[in-house]
Amino acid sequence: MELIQNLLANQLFFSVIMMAVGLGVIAGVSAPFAILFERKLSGWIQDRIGPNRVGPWGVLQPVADGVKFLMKEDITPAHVDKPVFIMAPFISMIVALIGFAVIPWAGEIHFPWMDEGATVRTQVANLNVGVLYMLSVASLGVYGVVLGAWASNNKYAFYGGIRATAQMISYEVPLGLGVLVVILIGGTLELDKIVYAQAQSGVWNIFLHPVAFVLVLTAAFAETNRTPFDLAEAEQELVGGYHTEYSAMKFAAFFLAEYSHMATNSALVIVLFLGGWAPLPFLSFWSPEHTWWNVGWLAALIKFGCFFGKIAAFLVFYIVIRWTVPRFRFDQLMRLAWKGMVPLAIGALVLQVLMTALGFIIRPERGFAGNLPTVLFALAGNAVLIGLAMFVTARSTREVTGRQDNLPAVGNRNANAKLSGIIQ
Amino acid sequence: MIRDEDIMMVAPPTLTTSDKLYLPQVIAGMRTTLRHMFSVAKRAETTVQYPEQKRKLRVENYRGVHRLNKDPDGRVACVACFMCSTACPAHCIHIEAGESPWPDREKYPVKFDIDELRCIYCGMCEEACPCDAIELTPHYDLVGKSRQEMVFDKEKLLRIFDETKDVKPRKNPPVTDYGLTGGQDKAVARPTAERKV
Amino acid sequence: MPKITVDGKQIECRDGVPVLQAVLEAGWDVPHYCYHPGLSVVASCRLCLMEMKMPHPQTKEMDWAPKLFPSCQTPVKDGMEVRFASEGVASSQSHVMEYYLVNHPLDCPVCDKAGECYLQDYSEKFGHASSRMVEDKHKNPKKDIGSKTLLYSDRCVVCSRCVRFGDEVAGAGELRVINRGHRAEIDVFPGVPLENELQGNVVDLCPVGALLSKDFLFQQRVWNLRSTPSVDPTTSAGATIWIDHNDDRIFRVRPRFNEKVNEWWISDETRFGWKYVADSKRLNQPLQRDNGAMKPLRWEAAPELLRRLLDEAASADQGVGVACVLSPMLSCEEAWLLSTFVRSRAPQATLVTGYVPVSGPDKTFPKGFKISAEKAPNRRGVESIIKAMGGPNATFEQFVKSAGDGKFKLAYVTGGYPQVWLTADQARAIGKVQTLITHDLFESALDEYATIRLPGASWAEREGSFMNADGLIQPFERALKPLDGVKSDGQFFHELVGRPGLYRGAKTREAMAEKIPAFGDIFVPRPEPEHAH
Amino acid sequence: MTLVLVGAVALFMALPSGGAASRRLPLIFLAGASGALLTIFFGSNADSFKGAWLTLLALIGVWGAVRVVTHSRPVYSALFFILVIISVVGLLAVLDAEFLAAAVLIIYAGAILVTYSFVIMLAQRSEAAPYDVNAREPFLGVLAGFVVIAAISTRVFTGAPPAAPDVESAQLAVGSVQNLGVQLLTRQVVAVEIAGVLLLAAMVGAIAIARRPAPTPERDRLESEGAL
Repeated sequence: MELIQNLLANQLFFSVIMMAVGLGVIAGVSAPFAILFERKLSGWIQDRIGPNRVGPWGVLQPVADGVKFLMKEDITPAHVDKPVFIMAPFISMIVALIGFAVIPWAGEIHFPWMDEGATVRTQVANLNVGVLYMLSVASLGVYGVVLGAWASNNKYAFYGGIRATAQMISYEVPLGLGVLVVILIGGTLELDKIVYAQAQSGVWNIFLHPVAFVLVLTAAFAETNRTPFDLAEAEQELVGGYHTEYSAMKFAAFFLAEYSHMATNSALVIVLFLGGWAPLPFLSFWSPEHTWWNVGWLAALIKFGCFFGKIAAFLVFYIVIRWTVPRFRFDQLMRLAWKGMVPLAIGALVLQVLMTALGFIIRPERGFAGNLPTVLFALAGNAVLIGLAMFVTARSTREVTGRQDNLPAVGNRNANAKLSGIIQ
Repeated sequence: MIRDEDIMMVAPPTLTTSDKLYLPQVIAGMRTTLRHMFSVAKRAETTVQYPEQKRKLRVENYRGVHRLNKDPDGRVACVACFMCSTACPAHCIHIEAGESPWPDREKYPVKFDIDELRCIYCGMCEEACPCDAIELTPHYDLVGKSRQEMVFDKEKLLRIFDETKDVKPRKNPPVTDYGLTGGQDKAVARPTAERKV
Repeated sequence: MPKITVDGKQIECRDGVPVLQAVLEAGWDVPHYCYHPGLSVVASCRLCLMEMKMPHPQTKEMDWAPKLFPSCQTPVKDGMEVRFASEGVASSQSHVMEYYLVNHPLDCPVCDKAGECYLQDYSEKFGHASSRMVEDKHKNPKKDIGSKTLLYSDRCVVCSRCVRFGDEVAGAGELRVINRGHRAEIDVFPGVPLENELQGNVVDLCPVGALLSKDFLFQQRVWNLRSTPSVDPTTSAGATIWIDHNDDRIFRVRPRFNEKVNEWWISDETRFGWKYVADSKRLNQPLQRDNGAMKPLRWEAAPELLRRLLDEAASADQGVGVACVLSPMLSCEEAWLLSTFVRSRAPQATLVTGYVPVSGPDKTFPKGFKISAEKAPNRRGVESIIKAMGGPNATFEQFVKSAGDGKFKLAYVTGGYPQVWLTADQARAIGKVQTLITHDLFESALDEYATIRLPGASWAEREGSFMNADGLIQPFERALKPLDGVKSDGQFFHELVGRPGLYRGAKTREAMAEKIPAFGDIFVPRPEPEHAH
Repeated sequence: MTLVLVGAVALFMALPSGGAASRRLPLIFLAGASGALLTIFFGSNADSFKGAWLTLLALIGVWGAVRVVTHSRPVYSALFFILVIISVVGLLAVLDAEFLAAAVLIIYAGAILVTYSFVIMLAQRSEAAPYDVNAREPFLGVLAGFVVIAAISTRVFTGAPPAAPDVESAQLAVGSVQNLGVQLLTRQVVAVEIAGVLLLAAMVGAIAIARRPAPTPERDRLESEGAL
């Protein structure tokens, strides 16, 4: 008992426990159940029922799926580059999981048996560059896809890899810019400080920078390779994209990586914009004092529940988006990133720089009401930004269709003369 | 071959500002998605709990397992013309023809095998058949324990006719008039036989 | 060479042919049933009618005559002008086609001719889509007119090709047209069935499905067949044929037009002589004698083994004790490859012309068609190769005798005959050879003595060329994949010689022609015009 | 010095050349040499826990670096390059330079090397080309590289220790990010600005080069008529 208490009191061991539990929960339970959830919700959205054969309401479906993945023949095709082929899914998996290391799940905990004023953080590692860590981990995510694609020695897989590379590099730019806005608000790179600031003031960053929120959210979608950004797998034209040649556990690793990635990215967006574990906006939920709510272990559970609830809501959102927005064409994807999101993100960044320069700074200790002028100013700035964007799009006369310039004029029934000119 | 005059260039729709901004349209789309997600009644209406419930099929044109029709005398209606196996894009029909034992026709299938696993259920055989002998039935739940079992022979195909003729009666009378208005007579005149000159 | 104008285009034609033949050769499709270049002209089908320019009776100016003329009966004359592309001709054709279909049973689904039937083709191209016939069809009976042929009178268009063939080419004249008008039909005299040695040709001649071969009846739809050009392997005449096959099975053999040898015909011997190809008794496993018993031998190991045996036998005396029997069933290329191989290891080896089966005298038919008595396709080819190779050679009888005297240490004996070809005595004499390698299609009396027994491939599974009795070298192609376990002879000899890649008849012929120039001159008959039949 | 020499010779032998019969032995030598060097280097000046990490990461890094130049397949070279980057990032993280670590990871591993490996994969699908199988200038390359290493290590081992940090920067050392930012915008501001201007110029130039309109029949016609 003593030993356990001591272990729990030590930050390092607590982190190790967090890590073990977190990994187990996320990789072993959440991701499979997220898959069940996705199948169920997808069914509902398509007026179907979804899995309902294994266990009541189909809850044992993930188990069945898991068993199936384990039992399936694990084919390594003859023509692949073996070491890389085997490594790729696990790189994908590892990269998706290590992102959790810096997520501040539930603030700090003071166990009764600890010294007065001492706490443990519910975070595996408190890096002072937590945000950058998340970004760098996200930037590594592309390796699993690209290496798997290349090693498969399959043209469809390779196309998928090419697309994934271009897409991920492109969407890292607006992601980084959007995150920079948040960094400027709080003046810190530490994720738990960002959460504390939001919880204390009740001003979640989404109220300051809705535009940046949408951008980061979109970029997060793109980073996870989910629809409408799943060009890398695109089953209609690329069979399965980068995982065409994968089967059994190796495929399952890719699959789980995707869902872990979804969870990591939702956690990042929640921490940056939606107050982390804070249950409600507008109210102050944190102060530097040592109260049961701030450091108690029961409160930590509640906070953890809030955080997890937000992640679950995000997963639902992911699924709903999947069945709402069709996949982009590649040129649309690139246009969206470079011509739409990057300028908007720069606009949001400029806005925040202006706010900082003009003294509209969030002061968490003042609460929501005390920061109202800043919020209003920020919202006004965002409105101006959106207005500007609308003005620019409305003004642009060029059709945004991606239609090739060298096709004949539309509505032309006798396009043969011109067409033959092109064919030559 | 596409003819030039059949090609029409279609103008892409003009985008409004909200289209161009994209997000309003996404939100509108999400409304539809969510509406479907929460419409329990519709879900119950469109889904069938398959093994317990069975779908109602349009038996006239559902393309399931094949059958070989029998003529009114209970004989196989097929005359082994090979039209179905010629039309078959999956090359799943194998016929061996022989001289028929009946006086009113020349030829009949000694063997008639369809590989139901290879078949793509396109119905071309049904279209090609000049005497409506091969038809696709509304039977769709065919299973077997081996590949060999799924190669249906003539007996099995005729049995399927017996099983399905109540659900889907043989639709058309035979187009060719074998045995009705007198086609080929089976009786062969021998060179030595007395014949009126 | 006369020049005539057809539909405004000037064509050159051969002297003395009918307009129809000239026009067909120039590539026009003119419908015709009764006309056949190998038979007399009767102009009875009335399908090939044309318009012709002739002097106007009054003005003496050249003008289109109001009547139509049968083009099959009009010989070409320099400067004449005819046309087929006119309304009158087209309307005549379509009406004639309608008449032909008045009594036709339209039982194409069960008719073996469907797919190569000129009633189908012409009614599609020149006829009507529908019939105006409302009365019951007149129905002639189906007749069994001979051991190999069936006559479906109701499908007959009474073109009388078969009758004329019987009279003019076969010289037998069993078939006749009986009755008149719409009751006219083909028949044989009571008690005199159609039995002559060329009777199979009437099935090919028949433009519709009236005359059918019992052998091919219901076997296969013709559109599933693939045709490979080949040469008759049964006699030394070298008739050119088409092998019609599908799924590595021969279904029938048809004549291939050859102006120098068989024209449009083949004998029934050729037509039905392929059956041994599908015989279940054919050998399909190389065997090697091991302590008295025959053990399976892998094809891959055979060349090395043969080379070793040959080297052993030829090491002391340049191979005086080696003999190689080149069967006349081998193609020229195969015989050359095998003799090259043997001579390369044993320069003094004896090359032997294999056994040549002969049955009866040569037969000649009225129009000159010949059935030769020599029942092997390539005796002359093998002989000329042996001559060109020089060195010791022998006839088969000499070989048997010296083998009986114990002169040979090693002999490579090729067979490949469809029938039994060795007597027990001969086999016993050859059996005296210490190392005997046999290469044959069927089991023979030699098997008992063989050290190595290799299964051979039939001619349809090989490619190469045969030199016929008149010295004409005619190439033939491979139609079938060799039987499981069998390697085509050419491929095996190719490997023996140590040439790289796959055996190809034409390639080998080129190499052979460098050594023996006579083989550079092959004969390929000119193809028949596309629309002639 | 000896170790550096041994390393140089070993690397020279390990470089892929036409008749590379045995490359195992030189690699072992190389590993031994660099391992000894690094152990001396890190083992001396840090507490044991950190030192062990540093040594391990440095060993991985050196091994990866050697494989980058000795591997005959370019894709694997790129992968080993990534390994080098990751171990360098690890070194930086252990040395409390988290910002630099994250930045290196984002920029090198996340962007530059992805593009690298992408280009290599796209350019060369088949087996190694002859120019990848043989090192081009093995001797010169190894000489140049190891002269630099020798110079650095000599300086590290024998030169005077760096001057003690002045008071000003010691005060600033509250967090590595802040410290870095202040340093960049005060002492290094000219360098930062120059770098920024250079990058901007490069980007403008790249856009100018890339912006060539797609050829259309219409445009071709106009061009041939000299209208454009």
